[in-house]
Amino acid sequence: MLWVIIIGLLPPGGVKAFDTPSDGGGSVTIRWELSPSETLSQFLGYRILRGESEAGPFEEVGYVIKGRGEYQDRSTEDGKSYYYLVVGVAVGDSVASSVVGPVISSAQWFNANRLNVLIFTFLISLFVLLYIRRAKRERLFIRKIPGLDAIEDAVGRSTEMGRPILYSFGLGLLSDVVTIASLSILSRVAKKAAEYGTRLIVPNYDPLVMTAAQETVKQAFTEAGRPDLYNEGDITFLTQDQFGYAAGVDGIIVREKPGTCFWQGYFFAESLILAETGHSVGAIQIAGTIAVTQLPFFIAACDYVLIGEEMYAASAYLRPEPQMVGSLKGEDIAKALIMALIIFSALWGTVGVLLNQWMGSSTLLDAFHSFVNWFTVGE
Amino acid sequence: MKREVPLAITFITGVLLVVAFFVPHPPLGDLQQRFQIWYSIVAGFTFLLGLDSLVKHHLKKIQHRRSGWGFSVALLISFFTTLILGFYSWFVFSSPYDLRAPFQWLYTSVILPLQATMFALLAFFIASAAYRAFRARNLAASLLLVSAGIVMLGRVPIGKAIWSGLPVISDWIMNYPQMAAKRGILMGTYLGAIAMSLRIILGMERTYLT
Amino acid sequence: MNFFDLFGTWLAAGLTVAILSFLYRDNPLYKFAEHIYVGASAAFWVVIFWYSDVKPMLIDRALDPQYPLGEKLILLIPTIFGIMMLLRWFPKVAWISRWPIAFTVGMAAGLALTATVQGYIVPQIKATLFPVVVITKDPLISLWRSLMNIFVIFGVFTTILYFYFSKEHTGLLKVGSRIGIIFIMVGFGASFGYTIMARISLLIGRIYFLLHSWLGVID
Amino acid sequence: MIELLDKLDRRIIYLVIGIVVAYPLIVHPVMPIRVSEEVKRAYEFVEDSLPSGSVILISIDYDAASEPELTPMFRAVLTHAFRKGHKVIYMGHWALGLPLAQKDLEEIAHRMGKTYGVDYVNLGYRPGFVTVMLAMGRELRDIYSSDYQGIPIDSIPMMANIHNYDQIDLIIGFEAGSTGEFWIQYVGSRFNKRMFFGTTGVVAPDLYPYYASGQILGLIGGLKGAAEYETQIGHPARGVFGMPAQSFAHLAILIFIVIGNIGYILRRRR
Repeated sequence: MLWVIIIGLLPPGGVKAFDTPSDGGGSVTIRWELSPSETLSQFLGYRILRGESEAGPFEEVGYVIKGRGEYQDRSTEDGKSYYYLVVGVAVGDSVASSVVGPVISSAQWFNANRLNVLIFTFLISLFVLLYIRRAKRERLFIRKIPGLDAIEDAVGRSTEMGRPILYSFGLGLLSDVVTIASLSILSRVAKKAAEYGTRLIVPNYDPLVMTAAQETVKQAFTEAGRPDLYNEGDITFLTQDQFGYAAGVDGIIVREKPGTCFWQGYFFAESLILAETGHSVGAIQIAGTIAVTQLPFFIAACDYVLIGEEMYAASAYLRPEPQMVGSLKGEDIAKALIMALIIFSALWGTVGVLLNQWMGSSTLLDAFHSFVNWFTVGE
Repeated sequence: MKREVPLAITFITGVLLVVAFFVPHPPLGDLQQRFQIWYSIVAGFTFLLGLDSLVKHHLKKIQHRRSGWGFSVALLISFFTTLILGFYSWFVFSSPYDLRAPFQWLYTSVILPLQATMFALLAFFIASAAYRAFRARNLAASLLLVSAGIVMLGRVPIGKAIWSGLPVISDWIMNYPQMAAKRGILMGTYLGAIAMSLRIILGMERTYLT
Repeated sequence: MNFFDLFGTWLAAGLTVAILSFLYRDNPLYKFAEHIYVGASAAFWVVIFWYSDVKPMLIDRALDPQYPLGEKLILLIPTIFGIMMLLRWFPKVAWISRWPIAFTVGMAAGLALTATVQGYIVPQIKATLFPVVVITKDPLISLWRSLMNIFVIFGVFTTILYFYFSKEHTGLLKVGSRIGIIFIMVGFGASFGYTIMARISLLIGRIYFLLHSWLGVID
Repeated sequence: MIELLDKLDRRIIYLVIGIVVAYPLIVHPVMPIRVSEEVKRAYEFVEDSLPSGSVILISIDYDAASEPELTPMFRAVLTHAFRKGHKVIYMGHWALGLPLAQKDLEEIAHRMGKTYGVDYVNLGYRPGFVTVMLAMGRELRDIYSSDYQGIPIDSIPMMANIHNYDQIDLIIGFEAGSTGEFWIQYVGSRFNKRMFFGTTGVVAPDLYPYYASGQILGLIGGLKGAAEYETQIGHPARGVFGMPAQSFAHLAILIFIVIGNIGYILRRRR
C-alpha cells in the first residue's frame, strides 16, 4: 500500500450552518470556505458530520467533492438542535474544522426563490382575466387562422368522397394542457362530422385521453342531434408504445383510407410516419402541435398546420364566445409587455456598456446586470 | 352533480397546485408530487379500460368475421402471451426486467426490432417529404428549402469536401435565425398554455363535460 | 448460440422485413407484424407501468406495515378515483368517471400554469435581455457580435408578432409578421435538415442488423 | 418526362435511399476519418496505460432509441478491451438497454474466445442508480449477490478478488442521458476513479466540460465517434462504414430535391 504523507493539511474555514431558507423543513445548509490545501492533487473533498450535542458523537451525513463549499443536509428533524463539522479529506489523511451549532431546521410559508415566477404568473394571469371580463362588454377582434377555417371544408370533402375522418392526439396525455386544447378541436370536428353523417375514427395512445375523447364526441354528436351515429368502437385504445401506435394508425390509414386526417396534440418522431402515410392515401391533412421539433415535418407533409400558440387559440376561435376571445387579447398584452421589456433592456444595457467604455462609469452597467440576475429562477 | 362537481374538482385541484407551488410549508410543499402519484394510480386503473377497448374491438372483428379477422386473432394471441409472460416473469424472477426472464427475450426479439424498424422508416419518409415539400414555390418555401439544404450538407463529411464554408453557415443558421424563431414560437406557445390553463381552471374549457 | 437466441434472431429479422415491406404497399406481411406489434406492446407497457408505477406507489405502500396509517388513508382517494374510472363499464353510473377526469384536467392546468412561467417564460426572457453593443479588443468581432445581437432580438420580436391575434395584420404589423414567418421558415428548414443524419443512423442500424446479426454476410 | 420529374413515385425514392445506405455497409468504400483528441485519449488509455488483465467496468446507460449510435462504440471498445486481455464487468442503469447490448457482448466474447466468469461477467440490472453506484464503492456484493443468471458472485472465479472500485481500474459508460454525470459525481470524484464515456451526439456537449476539466479521460461522441474508435483499433465496422452511408444518403436526398425543383420549374414554364 502506498502511503502519502501530507504535511500540514489545512481545514476548511468559516463553517456556517443555518436553516435552509424557503423550504418545506427537514433541511439545514452548511457552508464553508474552501481549504487552502485544495491545490494539492491528493485532496479529494469534504465529509460533513453531524451530532446532537456539541461534544458529539458525530456521524457522516454527506460528502462533496473538492471545489464545493456548500452542502444541504436533508435528513434533519424540525425543531431539534444539531451541531456540524466539516472534514477535509485527502488520500491517506484528513483534517476537521471546528464544531458549529446549534442549528434548528423549520418549514417556511413562502418560497422567496420563486418571487419572480410569482410576479410573472400574477401579471400574465391578471391580463388574461382582465380581458375576459372586459370582453363581456365589447366585441374584440381576432385574426384569421387558416388551419381552423379549413376544418369545415375538410370534413365536407371527406363526406363527398364517402371516406371517414381520422383524428389523433399523438402521444399527448390527459395531463398535458395541449391535449385539452385538442379536445375542443375534436369537439368541433365531431359536430361537423355528425351534421354531415361522416364516420369519425379516433385511435388513442393514452387510455385517459380515450375516455375524454369518447365523452367529447358523444356530447358533440348529441348536440348535433345525431346521438344515433355515435359509435364507441371507433374511439379505441391502441397501445402505449410510440411506434406501435404509429404502426397501428398507419394500418388504419391504408385500410380505411380517410379523406381527412387531423394530427392535433403532442407528437414526437412518429409525426412524419403518420403524416407521410396520410399523404400517400391522398387525405387532406390538418396538423397542430406545440412540439417545435416536429413542426417542420408537419409543414412539409400536411396541408395546414397550427403552429404552437395557434393550437391553444383554437377553442377561442372555434367558439367565439366573447370571454374566450378576451383571453387571447390578454395573451397579446403579455406579449407586448415582454417585447417592451426586451427592447428596454437592450437600450439600458447598451447605454451601460457605452458609458462604461467611454466614461469609465460602471454604475449603470452593474445595475443592468443585477436587473438581469433578478430573472434567475430559483428552486 | 353531473356537471358542477367535476367543475369544482378541476377548480380546486388547479388552484391548490398553483398555491402549493409557492408555499413550501407542509402539507402544500409536496402536493405536486403527491398529485402526480395520484395521477399515476388513476392511470394504472384506466389502463384496464384501454385494454378492454382493444380486446373488445378485435373480438368483435373475429365474431363478425370482418375482413382481416385472422390478424385480430394474431393480435389477441400476442397480447395475451405477452401479458402472461410479463406476470410470470414478475412473480417468478421478482422483476420483469430480470435478464433471464422470458419477458426480456420477448422484448429483444419482438418489440425491439419492431420499434427500431418503424423508427427507421423515417429515413425513407424524410426523403420523400423533402422531395415533395421543398419546392421553390414562393419566398417562404424557398427559404425553407435553402436552409434545409445547407444544414443537411453542413452536417456530413461530404459537405465539407464540397465547400468548407458549408459547416460554418450551417452552424450560423442553427445558432441565430433558428434559435430566434424557436424562442419566439415557444414564447407564444407558453403564453397560450397559461391562458389555456386559466380557462380550464375557470371552467371555460369543458368540451368533455357539458 | 442456443435455440432461443437463434429463434429470436430469426423472429426479429422476419418482423423487420415485414415492417419494411410497408414501404412498397400495405400487404399481409405488414398487417401481421403490425397486429403482433400492437398486441404485444400494449401488454408490455401495461406490465412495465404496473410494475414500476402502480406497485411501488400503491400496492407496496398499502401492504407496508411501516407506512403511516394516515398516508394509507390518503391513498384511498386515488384508488377511489381509479375505481370511478372503471365504472364506465356500467352505463348507468358511467358519468361518475368525469370526476377523476376532472381531477386530471385540473392537475394539468395547475401544474402547467406555474411550470411554464418557471421553466420557460422567465428563463427565456432572461436569455433575451442583453446589451446590443458588444465591445471586444477586435473591432470587427465587436461589430459582428453586436449585429448578431440585434439580429436575434429582431428575430424573436418579429416571430412573436406573427402570433399576434387580436389585431388585423395590416401596415407595420403586416410587415413585422411577414418577416416573422421568414424566420420561422428558415428555422424549420434548418431543424429538418439537422434531423436527417439521426434518421439515417437508424436505418444503418437496421440494415446492419439484417446483414450482420441475421445473415452474417458482413462483419 | 416533366411529369416524371415533378411527381416521382415515392417508391423510387425509397429504393434509392435503401441502396445508398446499404451499399457502403456491404462494399466498404474508404473515406478518410480524422480521429479527434477526445477519442484518441480514451483509446490510448485502454491501449497503453492499463496493464493486460486490468478490470474494466462497462455500464450500459441507454436503450433502444439510442442503440444505433451507441452499440457501434460499445462493440469497438469491447473488442479493444478483450484484445488487450482486460477483464470486463458488464452492468447498466437502463433496464431495457441491458438485454440489447448483451447480445453484442456474447457475440464478441464468443468470437474472441473469451470465457464467461473468467474474462467477463454480466451483473445485470438493479434499480436505483445512485444507490447502486454508491454501494459498489463499499462492497458490490451488497447489491449484486449474484450475476444476471442468478449464479452467486462468490462462485465466479473472475470476481474472487473484486469487491469494490479499488479493484476496478477503469469505468466506461455508454450514455444516452444524464446518468454519465452521476457517474462522475458519485464515483469519479468521490472514489477518485478513472473513467471515460461513449455518448450520443446530443449528450456529448453536456459531458464535454468534464473532459475539458480532466474529470473524464476521453469522450466518444455519436456515430462519428464510433467511427473514430474503430479506426484507432484498426477494426472498421458500423461506424466507419456508416459515415459514407450518411454522406451518400444526404447527397441522394439533395439530388431528389433538385430533381423536384427542376420538374416544378419546367411544369410552370409550360
